Amino acid sequence: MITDALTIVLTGTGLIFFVAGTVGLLRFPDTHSRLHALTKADNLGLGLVIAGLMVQVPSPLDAGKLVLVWALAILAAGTTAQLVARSALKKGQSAPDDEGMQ
Amino acid sequence: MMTWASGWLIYGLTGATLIGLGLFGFASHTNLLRRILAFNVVGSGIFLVFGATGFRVPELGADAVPQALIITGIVVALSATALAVSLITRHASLSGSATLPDDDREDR
Amino acid sequence: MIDSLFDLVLCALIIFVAFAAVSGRDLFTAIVFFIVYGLMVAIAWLRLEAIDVALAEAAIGAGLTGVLLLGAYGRFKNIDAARMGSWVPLPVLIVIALAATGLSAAVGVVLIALDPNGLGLIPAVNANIAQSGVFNPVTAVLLNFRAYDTLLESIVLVVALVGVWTLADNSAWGQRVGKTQSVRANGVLQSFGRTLPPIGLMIGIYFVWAGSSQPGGAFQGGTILAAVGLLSAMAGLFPPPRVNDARLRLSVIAGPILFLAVAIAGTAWGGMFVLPADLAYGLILAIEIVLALSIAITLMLLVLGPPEMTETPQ
Amino acid sequence: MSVWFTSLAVLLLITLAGALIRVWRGPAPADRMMAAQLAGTGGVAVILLLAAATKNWLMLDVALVLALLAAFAAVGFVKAASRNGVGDPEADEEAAP
Repeated sequence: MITDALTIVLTGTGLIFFVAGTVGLLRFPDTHSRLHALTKADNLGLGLVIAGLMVQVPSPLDAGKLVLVWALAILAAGTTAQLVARSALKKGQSAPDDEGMQ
Repeated sequence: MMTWASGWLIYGLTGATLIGLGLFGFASHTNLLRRILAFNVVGSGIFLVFGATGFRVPELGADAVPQALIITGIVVALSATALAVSLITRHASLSGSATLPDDDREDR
Repeated sequence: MIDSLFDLVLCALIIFVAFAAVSGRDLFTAIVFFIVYGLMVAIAWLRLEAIDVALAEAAIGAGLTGVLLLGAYGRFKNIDAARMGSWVPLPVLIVIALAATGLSAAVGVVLIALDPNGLGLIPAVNANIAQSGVFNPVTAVLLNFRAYDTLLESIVLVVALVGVWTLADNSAWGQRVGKTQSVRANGVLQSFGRTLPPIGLMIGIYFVWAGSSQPGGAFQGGTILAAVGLLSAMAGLFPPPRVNDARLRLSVIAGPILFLAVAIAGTAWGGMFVLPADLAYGLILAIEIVLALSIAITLMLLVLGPPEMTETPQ
Repeated sequence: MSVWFTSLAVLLLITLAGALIRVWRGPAPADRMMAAQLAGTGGVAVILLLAAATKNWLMLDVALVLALLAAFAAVGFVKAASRNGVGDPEADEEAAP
């Protein structure tokens, strides 16, 4: 019962962070502030969901997989944010943002 | 009437919609890369229709034969896409165009 | 109730994303939507309890196809906008839209007319799984019951690679595949390219090994290994191999050759691909391991493209 | 608990739809790419919740694959956006001070 309550609180809070990240993504004015908002929110959200599920999984192997998913997600988010931000910065200096190709 | 609420049919009909959407995209663009992309949508729509038919009785789980053929299909679709992308980039580097000669706006 | 709601929301999202991918404003947007599309379809496969397919879709849709299309996009940068293509004329567009709607409707009608209690080949697979040598029915179909398909598929991969390589410029023949990657030494990308492969290698091998009893197998594992190799190459960690490297060519065809050899050896037991039940597990495992390696290398080479090196990497 | 997990997954899918609006609107390619990244992380969370809802923990393997390949699209993107199509933003910074 207590583990279920813990799961509900953690996963529910996780969802709130996902919503916050999406709101930031939609409302913030420019590319770099949007990037800033979202890399924090979605990783916290995923982390909370994973923490909530940790008490539910039946085996240590599954718990290990959950931890690995989070570790990989953080690694990917950090790398992505760095690379995309640098790429966007460069673009901002040399060319207008919206250079769609069709 | 229960069938309308059952999961497999929802996914099957989604697959049917994707086939149409992909066909539309394939024929409506002259950009070759966009055509490849649309073609992949057609492919995954067919896979989804096929896979959904293997899940008509959820109590028994998913039919393994469609699953195996779909996995084969996904890998073949990737290799076909890779070949097509190579053809297109080669064509583009030789002709300076992302479309077939007949579709090139400058040629009309 | 809530399950049906999930299915409906997911399917609506899939259709929206597919629509955006085929009719998005510009090529780049279309590609990004297509990457998201692969993710959504992978979730759909989970809802259909096809975990094996979801694994393949996730690895290929989210990993390899995205990199492939974005790479092609990068090469289209020098094409002037007027030659990037456009929509076909409106009257043609209307005809296409009608035809496409008709096709979708026809497939839909067929689906609705289908026997909702049809069992397909589930009983046949269940009746024979004990003789297949493995416990995962999907692996049993891939490497035993319908091994013909899988053998031909592994050959299709080799043929596609030959096709890609024939597109190389004469001057580039004998060079390394793909373009010379320029990456800052010890930069973000290269550090990432160093960190991920050990984990990816472990996960890929896990899938190949686990495939006999649970979702996974040569294709799913091989695709992940291909993605890991591709990342290392893109991070400039190792120079891509030369097209005329004999070891490379051997590793590309090793899987199909072993597969074919086992198929022919089956004639001793009564026909092509007849695997004796007591040897089936060992044979399937051997094929899986070698095939996964060949698939990994072939897929990586397919995404890297034909050789077009302009300089030798330092 | 199953109903809770599935409900969360539905809400998460709807949140993802919000992120997709940013993919559609852009305006910068980086915006679209980052929104797709958020959709990817959300998709991983949806799969985890589905695994919990159905108690089919083998689904975690799919989440594992998606998390492993989460940065691939971004790597492909910065490569395509770099000057020669095969570099990276840092190498470009060095080449053009």
